[in-house]
Amino acid sequence: MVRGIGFVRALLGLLAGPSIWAGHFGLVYGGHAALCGAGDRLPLVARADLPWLLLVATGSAVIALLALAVSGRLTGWLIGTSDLPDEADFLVRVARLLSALSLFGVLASGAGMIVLPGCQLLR
Amino acid sequence: MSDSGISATPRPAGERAELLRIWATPQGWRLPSAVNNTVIGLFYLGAAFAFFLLAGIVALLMRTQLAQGDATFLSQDLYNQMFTMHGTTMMFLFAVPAMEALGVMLLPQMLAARDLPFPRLSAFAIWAYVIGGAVFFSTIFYGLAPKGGWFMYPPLTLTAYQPGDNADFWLLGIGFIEISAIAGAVEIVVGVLRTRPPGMTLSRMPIFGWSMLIFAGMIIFAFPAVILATMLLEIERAFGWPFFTAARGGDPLLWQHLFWFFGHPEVYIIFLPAAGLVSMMVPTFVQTPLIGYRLIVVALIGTGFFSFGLWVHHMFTTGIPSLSLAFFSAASIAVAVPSGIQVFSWIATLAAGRERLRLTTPALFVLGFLFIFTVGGLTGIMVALVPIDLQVHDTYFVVAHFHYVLVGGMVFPLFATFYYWAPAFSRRALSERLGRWSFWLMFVGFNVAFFPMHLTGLAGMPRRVWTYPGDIGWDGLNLLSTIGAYILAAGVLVFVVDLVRNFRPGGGAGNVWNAGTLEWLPNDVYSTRSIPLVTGRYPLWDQPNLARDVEAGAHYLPDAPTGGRETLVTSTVEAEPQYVLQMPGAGWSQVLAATFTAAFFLLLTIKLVWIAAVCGVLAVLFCLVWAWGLDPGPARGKVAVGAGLTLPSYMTGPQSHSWWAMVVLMLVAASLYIAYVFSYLYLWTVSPEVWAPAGAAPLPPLSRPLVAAAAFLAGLGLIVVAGRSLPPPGQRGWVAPIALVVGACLLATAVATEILGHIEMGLEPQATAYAAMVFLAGALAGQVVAAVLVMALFVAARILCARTDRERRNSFDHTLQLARYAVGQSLFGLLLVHGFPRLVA
Amino acid sequence: MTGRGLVVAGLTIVAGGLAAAALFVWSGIYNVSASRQHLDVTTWILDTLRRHSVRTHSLGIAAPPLDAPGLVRLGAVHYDLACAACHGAPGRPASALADAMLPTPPPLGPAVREWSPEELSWIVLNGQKYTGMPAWVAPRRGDEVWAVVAFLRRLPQIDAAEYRRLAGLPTQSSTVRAPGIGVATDAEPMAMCRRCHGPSGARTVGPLVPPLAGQPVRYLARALSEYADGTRPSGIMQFAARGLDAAAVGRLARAFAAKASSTPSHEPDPTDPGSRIAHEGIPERGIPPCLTCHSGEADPRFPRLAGFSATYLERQLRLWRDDVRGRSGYAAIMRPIARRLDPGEAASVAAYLARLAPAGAEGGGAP
Amino acid sequence: MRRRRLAPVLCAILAAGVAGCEGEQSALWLRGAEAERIGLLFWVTTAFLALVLVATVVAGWLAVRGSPKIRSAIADDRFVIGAGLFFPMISLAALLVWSLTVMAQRPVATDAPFAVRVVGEQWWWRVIYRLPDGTEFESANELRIPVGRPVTLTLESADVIHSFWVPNLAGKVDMIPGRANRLTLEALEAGVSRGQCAEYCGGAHALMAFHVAALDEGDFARWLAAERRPARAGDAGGAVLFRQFGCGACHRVRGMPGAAGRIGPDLTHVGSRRAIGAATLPNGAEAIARWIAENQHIKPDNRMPAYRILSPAELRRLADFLADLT
Repeated sequence: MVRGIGFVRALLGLLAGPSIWAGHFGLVYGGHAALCGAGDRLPLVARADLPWLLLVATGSAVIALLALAVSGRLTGWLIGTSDLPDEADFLVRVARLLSALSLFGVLASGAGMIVLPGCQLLR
Repeated sequence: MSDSGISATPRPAGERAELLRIWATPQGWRLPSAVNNTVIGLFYLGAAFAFFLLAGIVALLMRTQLAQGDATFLSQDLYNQMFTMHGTTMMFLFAVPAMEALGVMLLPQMLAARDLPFPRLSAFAIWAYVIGGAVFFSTIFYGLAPKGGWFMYPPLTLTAYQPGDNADFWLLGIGFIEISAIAGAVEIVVGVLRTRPPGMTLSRMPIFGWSMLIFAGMIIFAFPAVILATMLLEIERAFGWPFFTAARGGDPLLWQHLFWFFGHPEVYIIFLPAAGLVSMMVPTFVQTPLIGYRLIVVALIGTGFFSFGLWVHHMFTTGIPSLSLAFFSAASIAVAVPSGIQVFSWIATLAAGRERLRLTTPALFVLGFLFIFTVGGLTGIMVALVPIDLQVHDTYFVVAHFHYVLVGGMVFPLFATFYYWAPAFSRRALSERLGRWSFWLMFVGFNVAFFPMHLTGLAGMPRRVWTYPGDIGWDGLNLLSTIGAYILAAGVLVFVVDLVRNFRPGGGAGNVWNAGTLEWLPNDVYSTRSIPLVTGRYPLWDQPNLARDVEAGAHYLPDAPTGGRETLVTSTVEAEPQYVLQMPGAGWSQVLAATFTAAFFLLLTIKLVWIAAVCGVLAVLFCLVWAWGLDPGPARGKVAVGAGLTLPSYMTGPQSHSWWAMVVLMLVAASLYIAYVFSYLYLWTVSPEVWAPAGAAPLPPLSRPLVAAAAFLAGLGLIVVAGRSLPPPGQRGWVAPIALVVGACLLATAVATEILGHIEMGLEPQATAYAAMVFLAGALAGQVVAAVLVMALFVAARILCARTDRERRNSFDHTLQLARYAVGQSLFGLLLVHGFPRLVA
Repeated sequence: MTGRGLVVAGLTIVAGGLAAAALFVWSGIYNVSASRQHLDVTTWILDTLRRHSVRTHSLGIAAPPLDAPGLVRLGAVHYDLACAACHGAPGRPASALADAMLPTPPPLGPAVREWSPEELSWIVLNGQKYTGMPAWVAPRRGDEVWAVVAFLRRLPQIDAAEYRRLAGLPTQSSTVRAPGIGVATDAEPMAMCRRCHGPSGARTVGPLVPPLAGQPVRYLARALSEYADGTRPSGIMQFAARGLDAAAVGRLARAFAAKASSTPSHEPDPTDPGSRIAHEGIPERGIPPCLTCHSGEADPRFPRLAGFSATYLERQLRLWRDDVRGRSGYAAIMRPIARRLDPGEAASVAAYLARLAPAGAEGGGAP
Repeated sequence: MRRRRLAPVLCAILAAGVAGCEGEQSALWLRGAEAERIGLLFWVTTAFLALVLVATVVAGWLAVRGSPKIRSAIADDRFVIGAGLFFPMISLAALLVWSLTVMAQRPVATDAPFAVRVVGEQWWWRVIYRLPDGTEFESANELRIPVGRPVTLTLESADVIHSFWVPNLAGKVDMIPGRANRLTLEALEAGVSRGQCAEYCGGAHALMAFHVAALDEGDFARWLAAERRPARAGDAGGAVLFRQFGCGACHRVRGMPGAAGRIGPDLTHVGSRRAIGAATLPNGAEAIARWIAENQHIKPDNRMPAYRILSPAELRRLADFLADLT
């Protein structure tokens, strides 16, 4: 019998990058919408916290994705190993490329924060 | 895995005859009871193509009306119905089903599996779709067709502005595609992950497998949003719960969020399988492996993810804060990158070819696709930029854009697919001569029809207008578009002629393109003679003797060791053989279940509530009849599958294929619930003033939800106890069925406790969006608990009939799975409904 | 016999039967004269068929309360004008012609008890094939037949004097001639109108019949001619107005309009939703105030609504909504507006307008 | 404004003379500040993407018909990564950032002469001007603004979702029940632009248009002074007909007793507008008469009943009266 890669682990490892993108996206959009829509009524946060929230979310997502994209060891650890080295190698490379692609996605989302102010419709 | 087991020893005589008998397709009037994937796949594809032709005729009529300004060929009302029908039919009755159909037809062949893992489920989905779709489309003939546009924005689609049943028919039409899409997702996830041939690791899987896997994953997360949206709209139409009515705390934009959270991924749901097919065809055209296989996998997964970050892209003009728009603009830009990767991978593969590209008909369609889709992708970048979209949104520019993307991205690859794969399913290939005519007419016609629309839109013409002033300067462009539309239609007509003249289903014409993947192995009703051991991405190129060995029965499962229909289940990543899956054959229960499901929705639409209820009960009944015959148990023990390998013929727990199907269904349910939670929080940000405790009846005292939670946990506990006390194999028991049913009833009591608590406090669902949301939480919990209750009664009956026991226990395990999910979701619901208002108070 | 043989034999029998039937029809042996009774068996078949047909077709009908004010009297007048000629009435024999019909129209005494009100309504609305019993003149006015049904249910209990009172006939007169068949035949049209709308045009037989006093002449003339040519469907009024020439229409309209009473009071009542609709409309839903066009200085072709009974107004709003009054240029105006009112609003505005009765007038008087 | 002269030239090239860029409803006739900002982004993006398209087609051609050397250069993962991954990432990021800066150029409505609310209704536009002194008056299906001064509109809906779009001047903004959206218009030159509802709103959506007239300061002041005055007392016979047929139940004519309806368009100065029926017919007594009698034919399903009952003489007189309300 071949010592195989577990499916759940493979899936999570493979999708780590896009999942971070998705988490970041959900957080910045959801946080922005919630703070702009109901900033003064939310517990714990206020509308003034918006820039910090966006900055921290984007910063940590960028760091995590950079690590995943650059470090084959990290991604390989996430996915697990197999007696079929080609298979593990394939999955790791796909996962790293996906992290790189996600990094682009996160940076593109971040671009808006530099140029545009918080909650206005500028028209 | 070694090759040691594979040797071409002669197989006993009579094996093939046995396979033919077991897998025989019912003939004559029994044909609808068939479940073979190639047969029902053909029905499915045929029905989808018929809807394509019908919706195309509708489009021609509309183009005729628009050929000149101030025309009166069609009336305003009919035109409004027609564009709604055209969009709805093309998206829901053609594009998604056509892709599902290709999955049903091609996927098992590419994986050399004998059939899909749940043959009757596909058959059920198809019949429900065919019946429901036909009735839905026929409404255009009685002027009852929906007229709210294919995305049906409320408040226009609320009863105040659209009384009558028209809008309900739309909700009906989409109900069927929801059913068949989710059924398809189950089939495809389990099929791709568990029924690949031994040795076909993930990295050796055909790209179409990847694209269908992602397609299915996207369905799991996208469709629930539209299921919830349609539920909300129908509830508001029927009972007046104000989800979308601003005056009572609802918001019309909630619909847009939910609809487009489905609707944008939907475009990629249509495109990804088509792209996968192109990735399969291009290597064959130039007889060389795909360049950038890995990159394409990355592109497909990336597209799948990014496409969920685009939905507000359809809402740039609704007055959302600019920074939010920027996030979505960014994601819309990001999704272009994976498409770029794919386009250039195909170009690179063309360049790498051992042979120069020969311009056969499928190759022409693929090249046409490349051009049209590239144009559509580039205009997609334009509409992704917020300022440009502010001008072109909802104009003919956008009409041009999405036709370039959808016709380019889906219809042209589909026609390439028809020409390329016809020889695998027809005794005769389609005609190259007619094919060229068809291509050139379609390609020229398409561009003549749709390119001018970019300019029409920039000249200011909004979409969905049944007429326009003759003196405003749009005549020439519109006339050109109309001419193009007729040329395009002529191309499709030529294809239909070709189909009638040359398509003869049954058997195949052989590997005419010298392709490298498994669907070109010699095959018959049982699929391939034996299931091959695969060592590369292009087995027919990599293993020159493969076809001969497979046909000689040298590989796995050359016979039918359990005496019935079966296929091989392998591990998810490395495709290690695990067990033999016994599957049901032809039957009527799924056809009847589908018929009554269709009848249920239809009769409900025309408000014949009681007859509808009877049909609904019958539908459930036939589903149970069908499920009664499943879960065969370990009676057959381990069986030899050839090549020296012995495998179990039954599996329970997380390794079994049905466990995976339940997980997929639970993911769907969870996505639906997440969409609900989003809606709850969203409506709160829009109108906090109607939320408890200030703006509504007070919440019930905390003791209420605590009692409900205790009842949920007690019910679940009883079901767990039932699992511990299942009778030994072959025996009956009383403890387990009683515990099971009482447990399920406790769950139902818990739901009732929660709902009654709010009623006692005087909360009325019609009063505010808050109240409607609170009751909806109860309704959603009730829905899952009702399913648990039905399953519990069913399993209890099985235990009493000695059909479920300690070892033959899949049906019990799935009930427990669902009960766990139901309790988890309900407890979260209690937390949200009782906790959130207290938190923000 | 083989299956094939059975099929052949069956087909032969069917073909033979068809040929015989064709021969029978072509030969003309059957006597269609009304001078001879049907064979007993034919009578039995026709009777059974009729009973069952009526029972089945009236299944979906639900009767409104038949003791509504004025219903019996309205039914009685119409019966006297339209039905008595064939069916007779207490103290009033049927026309001699009716006796010569086949089947002879049954005298409607105790016989009506065989039928439920729903069945009666179906018969009155739809008539009976092969009997000479006509359908209701305005097939979409199923709402009107209940007056006749209410009267028919009362019929077995009344004597000639009561009949004359209900039907609005002079009590003294002793000699009565059977009326003609098919047209209303009071020698003086004005007398006929008064039987329902009251001597002064204000005291009508019931809330279903509008008081005419105070309506503009042009409105009354328009309404009469619309009834006469069927533009405004009504089994009762079409029957009464058919055959009136322009001169008669003008005379009648002037006669009733002249009896104008004092102007109604139009003070809005802010607590009443009906008042709001009548005076201000519901602008956000496109419903204009009724009184702009239906009171005071508005065009004389529009009716003045103050003083019409709530029942009548609600009924008319429903007819507009259901597109029964759909054919005239006036319908183009009123129908869309009526459709924007929901039934509750229609009821409240009708009730309010009914309360605006001109001082001294008694709209919708005696039962 | 040099850019604006450039645009028609590009337009002519692109459209090969088929589509007139100078249409009064064209998004390429840049007569407003926002339209101009978008126009520049549009043209540069279009030109760039056209080049990308040509390059892709050429690459495809070379892949099939090129020399072996070229083909082997293309048939490489590095080509795919360069052309399919890096090039789009860089160029698209640049476009994205530029488009965001275009969004960020916030127009400022300084010393606005008035505020305007536009309310979308099935299937026409209610326009409500509010002057600094607090007076409000209403018009319909026509908006007049002064050239060179930003005017902020508040956009609302009375029933379903509509979308306010004047392509010459700016991008569109939806009108959504329960919300008030904003749009700042600044006309750069005098002239009339046409706008149209851009979100499908049921039945007569296709016939829900309007005009925006940009006037020079002087003209605008004169118009404003005239518009805020009540209607002139016109032909008495026509006014009687107006009252008799209940027109005032739905329509307001300021200064006329019994004409205070709020359901349909305000008709106080209807005679001075360019069009009637939400820009469906060019204005004039003839058109008004046709509209009164045949509006359901001209614009099916619209909320006004057709008054076929008027005699030709009555129709003529009523139409003349309305056309005279300038």
